[in-house]
Amino acid sequence: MNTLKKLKSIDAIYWFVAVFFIAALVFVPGFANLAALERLLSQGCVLIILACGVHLTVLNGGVDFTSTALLALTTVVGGSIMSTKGPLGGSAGALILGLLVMVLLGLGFGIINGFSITTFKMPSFIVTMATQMIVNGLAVVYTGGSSVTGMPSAFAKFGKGSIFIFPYLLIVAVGVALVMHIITTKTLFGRQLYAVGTNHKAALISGVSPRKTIFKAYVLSGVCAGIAGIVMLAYMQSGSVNYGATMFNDIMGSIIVGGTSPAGGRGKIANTVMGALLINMIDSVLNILGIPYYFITLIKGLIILVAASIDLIRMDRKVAR
Amino acid sequence: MEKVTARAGKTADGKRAKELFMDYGIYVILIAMIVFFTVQKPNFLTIGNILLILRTSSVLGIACVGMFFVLIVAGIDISVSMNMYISAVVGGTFLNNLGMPLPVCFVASCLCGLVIGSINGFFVTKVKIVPFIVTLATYSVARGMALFLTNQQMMFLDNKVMTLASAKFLGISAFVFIFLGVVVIAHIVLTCTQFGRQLYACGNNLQGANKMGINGPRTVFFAYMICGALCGIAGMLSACNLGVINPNFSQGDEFVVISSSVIGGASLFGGKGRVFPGAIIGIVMVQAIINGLTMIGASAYVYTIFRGVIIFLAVMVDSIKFSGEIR
Amino acid sequence: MKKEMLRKAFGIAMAGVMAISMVGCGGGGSSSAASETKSSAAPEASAPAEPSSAPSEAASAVESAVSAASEAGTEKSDITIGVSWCAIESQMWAEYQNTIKAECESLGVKYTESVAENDVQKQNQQIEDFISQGVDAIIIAPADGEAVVSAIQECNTANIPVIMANRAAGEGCEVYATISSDNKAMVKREIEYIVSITPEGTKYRCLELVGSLTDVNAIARQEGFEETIAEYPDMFELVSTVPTEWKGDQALAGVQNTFSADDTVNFIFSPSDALLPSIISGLQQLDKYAKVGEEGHVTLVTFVGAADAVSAIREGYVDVVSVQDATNQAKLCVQAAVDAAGGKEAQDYTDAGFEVSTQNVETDYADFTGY
Amino acid sequence: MSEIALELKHITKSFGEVQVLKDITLTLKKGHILGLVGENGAGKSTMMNVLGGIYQRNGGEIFLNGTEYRPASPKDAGAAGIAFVQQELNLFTNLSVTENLFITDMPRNKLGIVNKREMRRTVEEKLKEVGAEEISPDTIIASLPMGQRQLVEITKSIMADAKIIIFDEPTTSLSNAEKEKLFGIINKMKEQGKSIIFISHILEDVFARTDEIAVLRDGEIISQRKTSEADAATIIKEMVGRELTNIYPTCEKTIGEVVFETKDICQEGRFDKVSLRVREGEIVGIFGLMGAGRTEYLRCIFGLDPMSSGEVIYRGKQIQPVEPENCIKNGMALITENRREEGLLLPKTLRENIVLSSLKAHRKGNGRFFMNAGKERESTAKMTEDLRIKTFDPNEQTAGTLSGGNQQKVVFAKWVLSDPKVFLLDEPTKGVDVGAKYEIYTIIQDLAKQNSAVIMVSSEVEELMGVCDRILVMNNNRFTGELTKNEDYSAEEIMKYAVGGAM
Repeated sequence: MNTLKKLKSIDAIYWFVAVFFIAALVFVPGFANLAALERLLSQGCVLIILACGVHLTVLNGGVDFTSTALLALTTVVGGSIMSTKGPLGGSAGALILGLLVMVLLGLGFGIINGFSITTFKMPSFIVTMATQMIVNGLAVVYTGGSSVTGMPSAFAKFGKGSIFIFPYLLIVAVGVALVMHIITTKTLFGRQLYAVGTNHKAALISGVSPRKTIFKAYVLSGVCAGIAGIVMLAYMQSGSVNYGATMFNDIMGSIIVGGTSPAGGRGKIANTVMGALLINMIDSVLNILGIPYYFITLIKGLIILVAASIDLIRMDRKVAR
Repeated sequence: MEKVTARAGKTADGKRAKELFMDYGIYVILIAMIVFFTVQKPNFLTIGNILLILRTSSVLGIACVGMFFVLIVAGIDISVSMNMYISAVVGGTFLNNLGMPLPVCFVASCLCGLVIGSINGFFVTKVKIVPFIVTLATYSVARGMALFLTNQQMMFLDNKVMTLASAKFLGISAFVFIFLGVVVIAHIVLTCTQFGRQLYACGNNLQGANKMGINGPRTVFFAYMICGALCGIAGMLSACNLGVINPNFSQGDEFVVISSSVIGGASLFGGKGRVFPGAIIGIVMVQAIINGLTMIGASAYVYTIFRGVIIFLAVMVDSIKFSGEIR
Repeated sequence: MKKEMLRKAFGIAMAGVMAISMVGCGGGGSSSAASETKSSAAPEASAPAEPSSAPSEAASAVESAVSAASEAGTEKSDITIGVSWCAIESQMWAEYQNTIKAECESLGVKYTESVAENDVQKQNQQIEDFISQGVDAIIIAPADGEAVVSAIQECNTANIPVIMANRAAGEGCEVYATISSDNKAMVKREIEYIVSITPEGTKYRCLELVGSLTDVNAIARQEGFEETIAEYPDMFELVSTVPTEWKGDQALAGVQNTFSADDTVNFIFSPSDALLPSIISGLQQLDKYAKVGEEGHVTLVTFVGAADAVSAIREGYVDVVSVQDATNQAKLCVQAAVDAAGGKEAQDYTDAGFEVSTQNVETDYADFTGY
Repeated sequence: MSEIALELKHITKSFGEVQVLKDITLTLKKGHILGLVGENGAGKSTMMNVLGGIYQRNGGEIFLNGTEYRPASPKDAGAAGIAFVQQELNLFTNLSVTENLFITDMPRNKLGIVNKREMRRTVEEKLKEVGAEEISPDTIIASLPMGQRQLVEITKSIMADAKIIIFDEPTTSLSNAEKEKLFGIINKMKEQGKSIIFISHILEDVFARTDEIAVLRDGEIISQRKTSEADAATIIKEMVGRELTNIYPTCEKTIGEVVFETKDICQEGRFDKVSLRVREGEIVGIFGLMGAGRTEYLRCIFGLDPMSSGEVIYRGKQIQPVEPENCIKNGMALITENRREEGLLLPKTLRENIVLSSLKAHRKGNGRFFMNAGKERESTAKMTEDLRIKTFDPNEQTAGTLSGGNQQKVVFAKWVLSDPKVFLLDEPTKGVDVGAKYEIYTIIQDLAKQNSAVIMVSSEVEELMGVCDRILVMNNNRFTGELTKNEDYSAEEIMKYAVGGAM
């Protein structure tokens, strides 16, 4: 009885991931080998990091469109700095500078977003949409549209290497997710974030400043986008203004499938990570099965709908509003 | 929230000026933009060019009108672009494969859009999922369906669509008349019918509306349905305009439509916005940016940045006076 | 063949089962909302199964043809080729796709594909998924040659031969064969060709449409055009450069806006035939759509070689199109892939392409209809 | 006049397993005013919603003028001649008065175009009928003050020419003058032969204005009797099911020096140099009619609304800047009148609610970032026990599932935990049932006993007289009178200051 209760309290997303994974192992030819699993894991890293960042903004009922565009900007700027073809010739210093610049770019645009949203009270939807255009435009201006290549070999090793079947990149992604998990669950800021997301006014009157909290959420989301840029650059070994163009739906999908409420105030980072893995796995498995991509798009759309419906039903049962 | 009665003296004047600026800030930006472009290229401000901008605006303008309905009930519809795509494909199929006359094709795509809109409305009102998520999902679904129907290839439309695209009355494109017609009808529906006023009521306070005996869910449902139907018309119109439906048809247009609507005075928080002149101002402003940049021969690279900055500024001016919750 | 069908059916079924199981898990209670959603979500979830039955039927039809061919005596029946498309957004790619499919069929080779919607990251993933799928050779039509290097390296590790279709890969990886055409060089040659057939003293005031600024091929064509016209400053003057994101409506607006600003524009460069219908629509609306040599003709120069472009040339409306021989490229790709899978050497091939113009269409290319 | 307008017989209604209405049997005579009293959660709103067609009853019968009545929607109820005046105003602030009044029933032509002129004419008539002719039919609701909005709400109920009108706590947000006006209107309606159900927490009103009183407790009608035959003690007893000997707790405490002071508070268009001093351990009541500026004053000195000039001083130290976060840091606390909107995180657990304002004090060790979960649980347990919050597990139960009184206690717990020294209470017992009220008074007294300074705003004179050591009366955004406990407390005196006549 007790075990049953415990099993029931596990969030649905874990079951889906587990069931889907096992089913894929059994039924999908070519899926059940270590190399394939390693590829699967390395594919999911960028999505995990971005989803974690955007998750924070969704927690206070907002959204961050800029993060996908930042993926493009950071990879081309960072890539051009650390490239062996660049002015610094791919030295160790260039590498470090490149990484730093990428994170700072993310931070910078996070600050711009956060500032506009909290100071001018602009809806995040529009602000981040506008900054997305601007960031994408800047990336295009910076490169003229061409890709950036010639990553230093150390960086290439980092991008391709792995321990057993766990790519280094995954370790970065899990690290980011872990930090985000700790931030949301164990820290003062995390508690403030949930409070603001649940009831803006009550939080304000209880001495939690929504402005500061929301600002921090967007800054963190920006930083996550910067780190995601690094992982992307390492994974792809080239920077391109094209990155992230079609990723936003997957990011929102991960968050929603993970059971986060788009109205704010509720949702766990761990579930979002699971959501990202699930979305990634669906993509991969359907690809391997040779399903046309438009069906994959369609199926992902349906899964978002179904997941959101289920989430609402569960909430209805849990909390009598 | 409550209006503070202004005191006499200078502060009041300053305040009034500030309020005036905020109320008409969008127009200030619009005028500044027009002046800028006109100085750079005097033929920017000619009747011909203004009509051209109107014409270019008309397709997405119709979708904008639809978006107004949804925004008024405090919703949002991300799926507009893909709704346009699949409706255009359906309309195009009627035209090409079944050889139907053009009006029938318009009815077909309008119905297709209506169905997508109804699906959105169903999930928003019955299942009560946040509209952003519902429409994000239907975006994917509609896109998948459209790509499936076209087999991911270009779809050429029968040449007779050109007659509509080039049709002119009094030297003004038929498109402009269709757009203005839709705006006028929508304006009348929103301001002079009970349904229209109920839309505003639902956007202001949905629970209250339900208690008042307004069928809130049904009203909201209709808003999505109307938005869908208008997107269907916009999609087919766009297809007629281009003569072809590419696989990337209207991709990304949801952002143009939403930002134009917000610039035009609709609020993401619902209950606010006038289709006339809001929808026209909004979409014309966005299209005028592109027109102006092309006219002054700007570098291709600055287009998105410029557009982003203008949207940012326009919304900023509109938001400063906003006193609600930050989202 | 049965296995293939089973796989597809499984994929769809799995999605459906997932959707339903999600509902099942969530809706165990007695709340009315639960049953409401259950009934609503279930048909939604089963929706993909319906339309998908059509292509899988089609696929099975193809497969039965394949197996018939293999039974007829071709001995390469157990080879599977994976093709990773950047996108099937223009007629050229459609031709490419159809040819490869047909070629595979006639050679008795299994064909599987994925389309990346021009998203380089997605393409990388899809190529990697081909490795997991265990294909014998991969044909890549890259959205960005540089950006697929990482995935090709994976293929190298997995010992799967890679054939580049239409565009070359970046450095740092091993490619079995490259069947490519140089976009930039082709545009350059096309413009040179125009110069060669244009009488002295003609002044071209140009509108240049640019594809997506995030697409390397669009950039290559842009560079090719801009660099070449810079060499002939007496003949060409660039009035306006309009980004289109490969979208018809933006091309149309670009044409109209430019003519509104400057009525004297008499030259339009389109980076792809995919934009041509929209450009023509724009010109028709402006009453500028006239035949070559007629009063008010706007010189139209385009790229790719689609059927409608070629027929427009034949009718005399479009001046020049630079044609990539997609049919031939596709055939060579399949051949190279089969060779590679069979362990044979394959040859690189650069498709020089050719120009079809109003002047040579009836003489040199009378049989050419485009695709 | 004994014809029966409405009769409810054995109505039952349950949600899931919870039976909210067990046995409602009630009769309403034509031309009578029936007062309905009961604690929060007794089932009043559910009963009204059943009558209004929002919920469908599970069992029992309703007769309207002798015929069976079974409304399927609010529209049916309206058509049957039943109208509601709700506790919360159901007005659409973005629409005009006219549009609000006609929202479901606009006169229109065949094309569906509404006839604005006809609507305006009707509205003008109806507004005159309720004595609100100063309101223009075209005004947007957002620009009307609260009292006028209530009048619009009442006008709404007479629009459909209803025969039965149900007033659900209509006076909570009204000033006394407005209240009088309302009762005038109600009496007029009665004279016109309309039947009225009047739901209220304020017993005085019920006794003064009704013909009959019905008491509702736990989904059952306990009694229905003529007002003339009822007395307050019995009614209260029936409401709570036990006798209350002393409604206001008293305690021994010492009142010290002045610790909290607001000096020359100015707010653009509202306050002009308003000052106030509170001593240690003192409970100061602020009475004022609606719109007198009481709530606004509290919000202003707490930094929720802009303050153009003035000083807020605690123990000689000026609090600067006046922002909620900083005020809290300096030992201030504000309990707002609408706890659901501004006080609680409804879908969160009691623990999260209780530690919300003292999050920083619950960090780990000397660290800056991490929370100490153990300490949080400890504090929560202590608070739930101290304030007697009824919960099965404060770490699991969400605030939204609590009753009104318990919710308010959670709000108090939140502040008691963070140990502020200046409490600003805005209508702390609003919408709280009698039993819980007593407990809240006890909490307030305890705070004062622990040397806090308390400022309490209330609309109930009696409550202020029972709890406060000193009462300040506000009128037109100024303090117009001051009364000290036991010396010159008298309701008439307070009211005199409040209406501003005496000064």
